[in-house]
Amino acid sequence: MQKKRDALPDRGAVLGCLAAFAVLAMLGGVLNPYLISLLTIVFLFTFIGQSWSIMLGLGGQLSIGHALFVGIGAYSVAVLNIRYGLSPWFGLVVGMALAATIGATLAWLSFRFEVRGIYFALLTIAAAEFSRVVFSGWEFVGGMQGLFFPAQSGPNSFWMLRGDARFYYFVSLAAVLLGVSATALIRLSFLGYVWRAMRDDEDASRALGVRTFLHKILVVSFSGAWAAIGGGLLALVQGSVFPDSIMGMGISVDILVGPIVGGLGTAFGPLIGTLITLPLDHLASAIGNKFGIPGLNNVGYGLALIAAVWLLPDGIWPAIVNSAKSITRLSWFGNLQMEQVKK
Amino acid sequence: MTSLKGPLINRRVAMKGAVGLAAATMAPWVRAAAPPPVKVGAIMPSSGILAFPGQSCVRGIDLGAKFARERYGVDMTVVHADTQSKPENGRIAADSLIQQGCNVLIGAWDSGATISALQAAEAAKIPMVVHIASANQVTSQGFTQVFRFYPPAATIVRQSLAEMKALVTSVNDPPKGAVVLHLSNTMGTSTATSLDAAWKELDLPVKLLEYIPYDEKARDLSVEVAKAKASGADALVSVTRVNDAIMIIRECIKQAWNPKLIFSPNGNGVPDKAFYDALGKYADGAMSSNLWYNPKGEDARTIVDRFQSTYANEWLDANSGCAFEAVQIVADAVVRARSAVSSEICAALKATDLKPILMYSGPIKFDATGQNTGAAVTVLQAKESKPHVVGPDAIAEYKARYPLVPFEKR
Amino acid sequence: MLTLWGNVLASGILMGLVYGIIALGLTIIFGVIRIVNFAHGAMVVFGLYVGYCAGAWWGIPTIVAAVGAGALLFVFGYGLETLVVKRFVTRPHHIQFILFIGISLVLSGAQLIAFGPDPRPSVSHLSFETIAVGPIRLDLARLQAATVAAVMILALAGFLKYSTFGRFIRAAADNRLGGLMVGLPIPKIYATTFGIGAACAGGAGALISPLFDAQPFLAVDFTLLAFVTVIVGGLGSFVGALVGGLTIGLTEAFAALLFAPSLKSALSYGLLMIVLIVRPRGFFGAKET
Amino acid sequence: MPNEPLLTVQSLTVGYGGSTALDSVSISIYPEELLSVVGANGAGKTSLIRSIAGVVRPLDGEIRWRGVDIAGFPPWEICELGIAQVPEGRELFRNLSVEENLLIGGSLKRARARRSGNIQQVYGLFPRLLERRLQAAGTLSGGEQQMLAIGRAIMAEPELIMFDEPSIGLSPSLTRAMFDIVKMLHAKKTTILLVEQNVADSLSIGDRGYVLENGHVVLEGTGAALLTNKEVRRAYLGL
Repeated sequence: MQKKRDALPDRGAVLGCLAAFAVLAMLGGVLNPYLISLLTIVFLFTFIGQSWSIMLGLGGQLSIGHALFVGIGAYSVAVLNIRYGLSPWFGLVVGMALAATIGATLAWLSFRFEVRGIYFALLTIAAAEFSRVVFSGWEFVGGMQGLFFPAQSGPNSFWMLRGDARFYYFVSLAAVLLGVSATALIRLSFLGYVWRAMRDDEDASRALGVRTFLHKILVVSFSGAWAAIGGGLLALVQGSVFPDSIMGMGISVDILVGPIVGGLGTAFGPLIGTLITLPLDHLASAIGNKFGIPGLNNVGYGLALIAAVWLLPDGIWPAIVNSAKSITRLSWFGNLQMEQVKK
Repeated sequence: MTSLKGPLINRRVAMKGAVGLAAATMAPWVRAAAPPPVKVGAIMPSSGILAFPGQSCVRGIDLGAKFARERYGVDMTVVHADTQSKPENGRIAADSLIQQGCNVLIGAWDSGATISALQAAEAAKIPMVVHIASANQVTSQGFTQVFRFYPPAATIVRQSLAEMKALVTSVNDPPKGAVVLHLSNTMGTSTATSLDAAWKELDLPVKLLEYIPYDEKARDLSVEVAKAKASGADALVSVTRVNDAIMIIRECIKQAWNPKLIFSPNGNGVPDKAFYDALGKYADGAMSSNLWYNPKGEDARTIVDRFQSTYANEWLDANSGCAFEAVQIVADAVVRARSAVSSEICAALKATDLKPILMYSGPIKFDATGQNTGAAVTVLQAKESKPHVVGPDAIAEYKARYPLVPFEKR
Repeated sequence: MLTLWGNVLASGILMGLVYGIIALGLTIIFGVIRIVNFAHGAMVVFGLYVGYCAGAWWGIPTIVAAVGAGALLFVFGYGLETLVVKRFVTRPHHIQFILFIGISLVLSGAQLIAFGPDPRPSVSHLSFETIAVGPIRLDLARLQAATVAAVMILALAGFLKYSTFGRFIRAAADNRLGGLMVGLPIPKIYATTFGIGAACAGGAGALISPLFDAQPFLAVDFTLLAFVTVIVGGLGSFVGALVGGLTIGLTEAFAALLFAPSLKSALSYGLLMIVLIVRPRGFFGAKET
Repeated sequence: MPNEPLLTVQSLTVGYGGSTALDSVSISIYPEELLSVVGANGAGKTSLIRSIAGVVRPLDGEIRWRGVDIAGFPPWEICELGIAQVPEGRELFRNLSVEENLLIGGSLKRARARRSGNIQQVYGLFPRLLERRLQAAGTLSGGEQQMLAIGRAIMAEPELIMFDEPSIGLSPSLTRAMFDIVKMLHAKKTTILLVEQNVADSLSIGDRGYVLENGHVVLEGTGAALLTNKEVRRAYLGL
């Protein structure tokens, strides 16, 4: 169990990382539209997954209701853009602020009353479901009838964040790059050090003078704001927001599968995990459809999830790093792997 | 970014141009021959929470394709894609189908997935026939490739209430007050809103006493029905899906409430097989208005029989019916276009003027937004554990029975 | 007016007991093994399908079907614990969560393949009958479910209180390490407890089949419902499940009567949040986790 | 003293996640013996008891009970052989009554038939427990809880009782009482493994003793010999 701060990455590792993203960016120019759409969704779920992964992997707080923050972001963008014609950038900022505030309030209330562990997780579900129902009945935000973005026509606009499939591919890829860098930077920063210390032993870090109460609120609020950006982008990509789909349990579950399978709290785990699980889900679905047995995909995907947590308890990325460590310069990435999350 | 994607778009445009050119130069021979083979992509929520209507649509598509091959001689291949009831998958499914070479799309049942799929269709300029999806925005957001067979909720409701008015003004002892029990989901809320407007507009001689909305995930409607009963209404207007439609009738029976009229405008659920399986004799008499097959149509009998022999345990319902019709719309367009090129199919779809094959509807024509202007509803009433068409008069199998037989006397 | 209120009260109480019985299995498993069975809803739906098959195919009464479903799910739960869940007992919550999401998906997918997506109504006369007590009408299916719930809880409480194995279960719930040290057969206890929890879920599912039509994707709804119930009552407590059920049942009934019915679930989630924040262990939750 | 040891621990190595708690430790206990194992906090005493009991799985080494290697046996099988323990921190079932705690202790096959008789015996030994037999174990005082933990172990009719720091958290007078009980059980020909930080008292009642330091056995000998050992006197007795 390492407690010391991660060593600074060597130049090779950073270059390797940039090269990987360059390849992904280049793929954006040559892949067919289907893969573009699929990867766009993969990147968006990766990005949201990273926010979730930070909260648990570095902050030690389990959320099963992240759809709350995703929904807040999505609705901020949708309402400001559709009702008032404002640029989605405003929506993203407002969404971040709202999600951070809601996250902080929720965290403040829970931690003040010593709600922790599985009870905090259950509280996040309750909060997400509560807001889903409230948004369902709220006419101003479209209620159950949802909100729709107008069809995209005309040239890509970075300012209005509207464009074709490739445009969103690059936007979401940029988001993931941002997420990877942010995760790596936080890990390397004093903040990440404090958060992990707090995650591993809250009492001990409090004894060392860490204001854990404040830091726990900070983790939740930070992660919420991050997820809200993802939610705003997701709304733009799918072209509509409905409380059931953007704030439902489905989103909360879908986003956490990738990071867990990929490797929690690591910079690359969420990306690798989502890159594997989401297309797998679609493949299973296509196979189920081919044989005319819908439901087969659920069985297959469910079994894959069980197998993943059974066989690779720390996730795929740490497993890759550990096996590659001895032969390549990936050693710095090794530092990015997750220490066992304590209960 | 532009430099990266530039060449690809050029290549795609070039390729499409080449195909179009080929079609044009080959025209003399092609025109004389049978319509070219066409690939149709069907986007449905075959799994997930909407699997029930989704799979029903898949059956309609498959049967429709078989029928279209025989009727129009179209060599039609259907490729299915599943959205798993998630809106974001609409676009992925559409792009996947386009990638597999589909020339035209049909889908996607729920408005969220439809909008998401339409974006892909729009980008690739592949026409998409929306067999079902009720949100106004499907045709009002400026998509140029959309052709919606299904009417918006407001149209359905107005037509339904017109039928209801015809009924209550023609019977002795008409109901005096009505209570509206409706789902608070997308479909339920938009229907209820339209209901309020249409009720006033048509000046129905029944007083609207109360609206009682309930959550889609309601597990128990006893209080809602008790409230409805206590309002003193003698007509129940409900907007439901099948589970809650069953729950409502069960509660009516348990609470000994016998409305003279039970009517579901835009009534999903009431004409479903599960409704009859669950309620048996108690299902009889419940009325709903819906898009439904025309029992007096030329081919209706054959198609229904074929459906029955293919899928012994299922009914040809509104979902499979609309999906079936959507396939015929596509086939008709392909025949007229004599081309499998998407842009030509799209042009042909714009010029559609089709006498419906299975469904009851006026001539199917699409206006500038892509909305079918001919759509029409039928009124169904349950009789001997099957829904039967009782209105409009021209296609009625029976005359509507009124008032309902009290539940305890059945 | 008074009749309406009386009926709503009766309906709320009966529905509350039904919620209680749906949640019972979840609370038992958490109480002993300290894991939250997120596949609970899928097991309830499993029971619903047993109730459906029994009623629609073989004409077996609901109550017999419930016993059958209970037995079937006991075996399933026992096997699942021994083969799979056992390895995850000491793993972090999020890993357990993924595990149970996986199990839930497998179950729901299997149900979808086996029965299709159509709602499957159980054919039982109970679905339509009530008995009248003065002006109050009591729903027979709910009355039956509530009665069986009461009997089941008494039986379980008796089993845990007075039988040797029940004492083992309580001891293991109380102190797992201590149990190991005095030689309690912990794997057998855990597997049995998981079996009992699954059996409760399945039995409850079959019992409520006259009220709910079976559909594969109801699983999430039932899981959430069970959560709300047990958290309000206190995770791990029997009485808590019942009290939580009653609280939710009555809140929903009167919310539907007094406010908009469509907001009643918002109210129960709101209540849940307040309870979680102010009294995280619920009304009757164990003090120590 | 008979020649055949009852229990032999041979090169036992125990570790948790990289750190080693016991490193190739070998000890043996002879029938009817009172063996003291002493050492400072973190010397590996609790790991020794827990690996004998099967609660902790050793990384390496043998644990022979009457010649049979029981390393890796599950705890319930080991208890069934007649090895009981009075654990550190007592590990009672706090929400269960005193009597239920005792009943559970006596549920092993080896003792179940004589359970009611054994309960009376325990009550005879500790009348305080009889007074509180329907009270929840968690509500007892520290001393009473220790009595209950011992009573629960006795219920299994063990051949070997392992005590893990029985004196911890007890007042000097209660500590003395506790050692009296240990001596009394020893007098009844029960084999006893006593693990203690309280070096002086435990070595003085022990037939033999081992000194553990950082996971190693550093000294062994008769209790009296160890008490007079210079190193022990300096390191543990502050003399």
